[in-house]
Amino acid sequence: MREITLSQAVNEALAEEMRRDETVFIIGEDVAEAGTPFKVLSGLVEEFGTARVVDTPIAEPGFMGLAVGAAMTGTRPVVDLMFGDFLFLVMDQLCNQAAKTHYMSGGKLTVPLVLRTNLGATRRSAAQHSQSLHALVAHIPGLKVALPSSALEAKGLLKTAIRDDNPVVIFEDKLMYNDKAPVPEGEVLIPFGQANVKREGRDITLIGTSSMVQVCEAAAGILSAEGIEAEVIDPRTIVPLDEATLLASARKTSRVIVVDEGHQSYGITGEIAARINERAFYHLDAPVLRMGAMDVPVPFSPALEDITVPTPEGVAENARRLVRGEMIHAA
Amino acid sequence: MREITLSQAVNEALAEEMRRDETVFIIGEDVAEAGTPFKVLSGLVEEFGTARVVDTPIAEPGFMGLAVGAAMTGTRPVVDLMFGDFLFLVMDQLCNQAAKTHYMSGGKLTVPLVLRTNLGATRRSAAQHSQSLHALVAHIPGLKVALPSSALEAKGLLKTAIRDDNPVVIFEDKLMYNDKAPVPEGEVLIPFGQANVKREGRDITLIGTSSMVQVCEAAAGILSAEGIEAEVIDPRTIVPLDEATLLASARKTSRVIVVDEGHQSYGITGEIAARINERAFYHLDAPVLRMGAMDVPVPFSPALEDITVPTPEGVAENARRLVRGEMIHAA
Amino acid sequence: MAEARTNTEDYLRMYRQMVRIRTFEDNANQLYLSAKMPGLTHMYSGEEAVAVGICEALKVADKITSTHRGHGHCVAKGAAFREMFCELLGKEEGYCRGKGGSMHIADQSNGNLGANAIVGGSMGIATGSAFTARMLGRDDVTVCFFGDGATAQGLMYEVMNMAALWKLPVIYACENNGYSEYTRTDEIAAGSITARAEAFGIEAHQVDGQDVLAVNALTQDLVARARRGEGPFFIELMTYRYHGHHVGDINREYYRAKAEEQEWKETRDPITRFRGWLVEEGIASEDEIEAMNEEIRADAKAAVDYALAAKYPDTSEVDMHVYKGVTHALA
Amino acid sequence: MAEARTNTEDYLRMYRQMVRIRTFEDNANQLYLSAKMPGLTHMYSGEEAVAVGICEALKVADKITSTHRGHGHCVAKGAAFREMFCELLGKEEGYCRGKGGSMHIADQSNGNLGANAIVGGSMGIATGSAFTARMLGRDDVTVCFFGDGATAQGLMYEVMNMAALWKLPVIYACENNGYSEYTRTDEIAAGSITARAEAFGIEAHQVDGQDVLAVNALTQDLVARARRGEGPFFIELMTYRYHGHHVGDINREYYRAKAEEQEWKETRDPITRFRGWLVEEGIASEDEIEAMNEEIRADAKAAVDYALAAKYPDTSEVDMHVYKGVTHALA
Ligand SMILES: Cc1ncc(C[n+]2csc(CCOP(=O)(O)OP(=O)(O)O)c2C)c(N)n1
Ligand SMILES: Cc1ncc(C[n+]2csc(CCOP(=O)(O)OP(=O)(O)O)c2C)c(N)n1
Ligand SMILES: [Mg+2]
Ligand SMILES: [Mg+2]
Repeated sequence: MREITLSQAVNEALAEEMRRDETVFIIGEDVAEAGTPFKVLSGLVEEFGTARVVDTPIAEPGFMGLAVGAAMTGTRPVVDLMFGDFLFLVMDQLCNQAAKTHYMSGGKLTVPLVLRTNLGATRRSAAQHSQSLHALVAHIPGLKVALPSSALEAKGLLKTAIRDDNPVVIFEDKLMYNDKAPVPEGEVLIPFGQANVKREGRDITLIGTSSMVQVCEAAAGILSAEGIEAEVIDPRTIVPLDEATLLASARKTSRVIVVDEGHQSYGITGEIAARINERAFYHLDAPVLRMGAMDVPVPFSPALEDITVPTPEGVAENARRLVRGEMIHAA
Repeated sequence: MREITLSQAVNEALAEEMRRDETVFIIGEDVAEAGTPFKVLSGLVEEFGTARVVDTPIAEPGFMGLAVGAAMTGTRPVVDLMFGDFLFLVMDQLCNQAAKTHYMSGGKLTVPLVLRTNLGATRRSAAQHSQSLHALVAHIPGLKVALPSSALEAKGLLKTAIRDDNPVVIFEDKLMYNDKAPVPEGEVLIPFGQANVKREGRDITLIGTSSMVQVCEAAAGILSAEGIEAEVIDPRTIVPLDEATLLASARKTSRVIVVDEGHQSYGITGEIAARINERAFYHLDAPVLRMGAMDVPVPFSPALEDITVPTPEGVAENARRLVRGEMIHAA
Repeated sequence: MAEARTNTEDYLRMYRQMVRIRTFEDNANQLYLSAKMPGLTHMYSGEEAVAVGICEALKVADKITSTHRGHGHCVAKGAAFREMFCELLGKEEGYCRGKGGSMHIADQSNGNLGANAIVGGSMGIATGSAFTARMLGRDDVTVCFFGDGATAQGLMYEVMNMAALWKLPVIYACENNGYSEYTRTDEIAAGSITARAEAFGIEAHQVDGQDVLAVNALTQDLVARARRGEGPFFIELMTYRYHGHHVGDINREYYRAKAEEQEWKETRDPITRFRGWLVEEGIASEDEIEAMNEEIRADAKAAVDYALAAKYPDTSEVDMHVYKGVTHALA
Repeated sequence: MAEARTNTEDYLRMYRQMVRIRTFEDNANQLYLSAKMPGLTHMYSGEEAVAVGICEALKVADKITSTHRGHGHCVAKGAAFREMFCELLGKEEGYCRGKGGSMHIADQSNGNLGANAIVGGSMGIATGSAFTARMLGRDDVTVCFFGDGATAQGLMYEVMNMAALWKLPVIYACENNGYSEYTRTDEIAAGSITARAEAFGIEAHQVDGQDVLAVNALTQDLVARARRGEGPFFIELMTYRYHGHHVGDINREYYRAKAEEQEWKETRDPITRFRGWLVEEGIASEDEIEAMNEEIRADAKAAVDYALAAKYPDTSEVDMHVYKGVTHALA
């Protein structure tokens, strides 16, 4: 199968959906001629024109609000938010307006919009350009949240998001834009709420999101060489969450680590761990472990930044200890 | 001991701290003559004048940003955010600026500010005036988060917050402003990171935050009549979190329910449950249960709103089942 | 006013709509005072000429966005009493099935995209609605209602900038009633409100908001021009609210004098004024007008009675309409 | 320019500071191109007269807030090369101990409250700093630097409103370099930038940002008036950036012509212009100027060498400075 980069996958998804449905448009800063600083949208303005690939002033709350109103009245905006850290600027329009409109109107109004943004540290971009803030939006009912882990998911989840009649927030890992993966020609749609078992194993379950899927797979490789077979699962969407697949794996392996690049405390690892503990409790041989990003603002210095996020070695080490039956904490 | 309302407690805390330290000031909408719509600040402008009790235009991002700059340069702002739901408007200034400045400056700049706001549903205020959004700020390193559960905590935690050299977000339950509790005359300071064991018990631990402490206490009353002795714990601050006290109780009772008024998913119950599962795993007779607000925007209709939040009866029922050893889920 | 006789029907409809608003509010106020209405609400009485003067210049397909003080806009854009009272009482037959209430009332069938409990929160939505019209080649115009207090929200400047750059068919209608909550406008608005719009290259007008014909004439003109792509426009409508900021705001002499209220009611009431003119011009007799008033009163009473007796939504509705396409979000 | 001879020292310092900025940037650019600098950075070259003209009108106790393009402001306000280069390289001896990097460089000792990676993010901070001065009766003035692109952020209008209402000693300095990222200013800014400030009742000026004496004279006047309580003020400084938006923005002909860049460099360079004037007026000889340039070059080289050899912060620093008063947040 052909391989394309995550960046190309996003670009294809947008182009295909814009061809299919003329109410779809893109809006954000420097999305047209520049194709964004990450060059993910290159070529789209040439095909669809500036009426559908709309450059905005640097006014995130404003164009987010505009997108909500546009979505309510018959279009399908795909909002480009240049850095996930700018989510803080659009939270009101996203969470007070977009997320609640369908409910508050008793089902009469809908807000079919997609907010594309990114996450991920280790680019030496410091504390305001490195955050992974998906937990914040996952907490707000009315939003769906997708975390593609490869070019395939980036394409399939984005296309599904655009066709969804609800507001969807999709986080791409900005370090993965040039990563290639096999993506079939033709229609690729990945349904929401279906986790992907990336690798089967019997000894331990590693649940990873976004780029942490790669980290889990690398850890599984390390472990396999030592005779420990890890199952690696990518939830793909955290709202809705495919609890059934996660629980089935937890019941099978009896040991689970949840790995995510958001801050660990009050983030998504807590939720996933709590659900598994709650519903697979009697099958677990050890507590569900969590590995998130360190609870510190992301430091600029490379010497510090690299140690704030989970690594394959770190995951493998925790997995070993769980499998060996070591109690990680004096529980 | 004298009893005062939560509203009076907040008012006293502010007056005392403003008398003690002339760099403390209050800023927000209709805080001066009106004393806020909840009338919590009545009388303060008469004592401290409009230079220190500052009415603003309806510009939450603006006055939040102004407070950050004021705090960085030698004052101690207490920001009044009329409804917790407006947090979405100030997230950038709070989370990208206030929370990170000390870290990003390598410890050279400090932002000693307090953001006072509220939480709590069942006031028939609908989806944009009823949210409990403390999980969002708890996820951001650099912020401290306090959740007073009575007039005593409202006073003691607020005074501690004002003296803290870091940004602190404090959520008052807007339904509790008229609730009275004993508060001693004279200095009341409650340190952060010290949970309060409200009631001792051997059979089950009920961890409640804010108004849910009352719900847990009421549940404990119901249970006690049936011979089940519940221990009720109020963490008082969720950042920092007094893990030791929670774990000690979990290890003692072997059963835990965490009750909170924020949405259940990706909220604070997941974090607390995950930590207890992780660190008290081998002492637990059952999975830690969680009870948050329903994962729906808060509905206006009284017929719907009341069923979205945990009640004493609901907590008691879950406690009974845990104690009876019923597996709540087919785990 | 030379064309008076040729537009008899229009004039009578304007009068009728103003009286319908006043009558609606009197009933809503009574419901609140007799504790039959959940929550609280903000009365539009006194400002009727604004909503009616503007909405009578619009077609059904034209859109409006509304505010926390939204009953007047809703009635003026064509809503029915029955569904409105049902909504205010949280009943299933309300426009939003009781989920929105007073602060979120919407009536999609007449192009009312909804009230909003976030001050300024609908400015992006209105601008986005105008964006849709332009993108899809429709000729509808959107009117964004908001108060003088909302001019302090930065969102307004962000979206005015985009509307001006892209020549969107939106009219920003600032209802300057002299107060935001308990604060006089000159205390929270520096400079000039119309100059702010003009600085973005937007043509701005100030008009007597108590003169329904003046409001209507100006709006007719601007709507026609906006339809031709000459928008956006800005109107500042000088008006007054008769009641407190919300229904519970009774003792308000600390922020505005009774005499001031009296003066507006006695000398500038939009209904009295217009009624006098109708009689003077021979468009309607006193008897005809009294009959109309009586009919509206009876309508309102019937709708209130109906709504009081109507049923609440079934509790199973609580997790419906969280997501379009998902019947029960928590099932 | 009659007083030329009496202000010799001032003129020479202005020249020196402009050259120091240019030299700093040339070195930073080299560090980036030779892959010795982590992350990316935004060059100030071309805009030196703005930072220097303004900062030379300020005292040490006066404050500034800076932007993502912040090296120029930092140097102009008095910072040392060594700590600056150390910061850019993420070293422990940097102004922020390597935690901030280029986009967050701050120098509290000279009143620089820090660069900001959120466009417009420092507007509240600057206004708050001015608020502190007024509240504590200090006479310092704060200058808020920001770009033309930042005028799209609503926050600016929110804080200008408050600054105007409360007559705060803040000067908003808009560095209009004709572009925000890859977009021309006229494509993202409707109307007039100075008129926007004037609409809030703020006195606004436009000045040639390539003429350090003009900038300085205007600023001297406004600072003096702001100190006397006549503020706030707004200045739009017409300037140009020589490099790409960021160091990696090399192929930029799709958004601006090489000829345009050439023209600014050749005919309007602030350093060349001022140098010519200094020689013409007999304030400095060509030899003296060359010697100054050489000395600055040597200084910069020494600082770069020092910074390259300096050590990274110890990994134990990663959880320091999350909270003031907590040595290790994760201990
Ligand atoms: C973002 C936000 N801030 C504050 C409030 C509380 N609030 C509700 S109405 C109001 C005053 C609004 O004044 P104005 O815009 O003039 O409208 P009016 O009530 O006069 O019609 C305020 C402060 C709110 N609902 N939303
Ligand atoms: C809130 C926010 N939106 C977008 C960006 C990305 N960004 C960084 S600089 C920039 C352009 C800023 O233009 P301007 O204010 O004119 O400053 P200049 O770069 O020209 O000095 C943009 C869009 C950002 N850092 N912050
Ligand atoms: Mg008003
Ligand atoms: Mg610029």
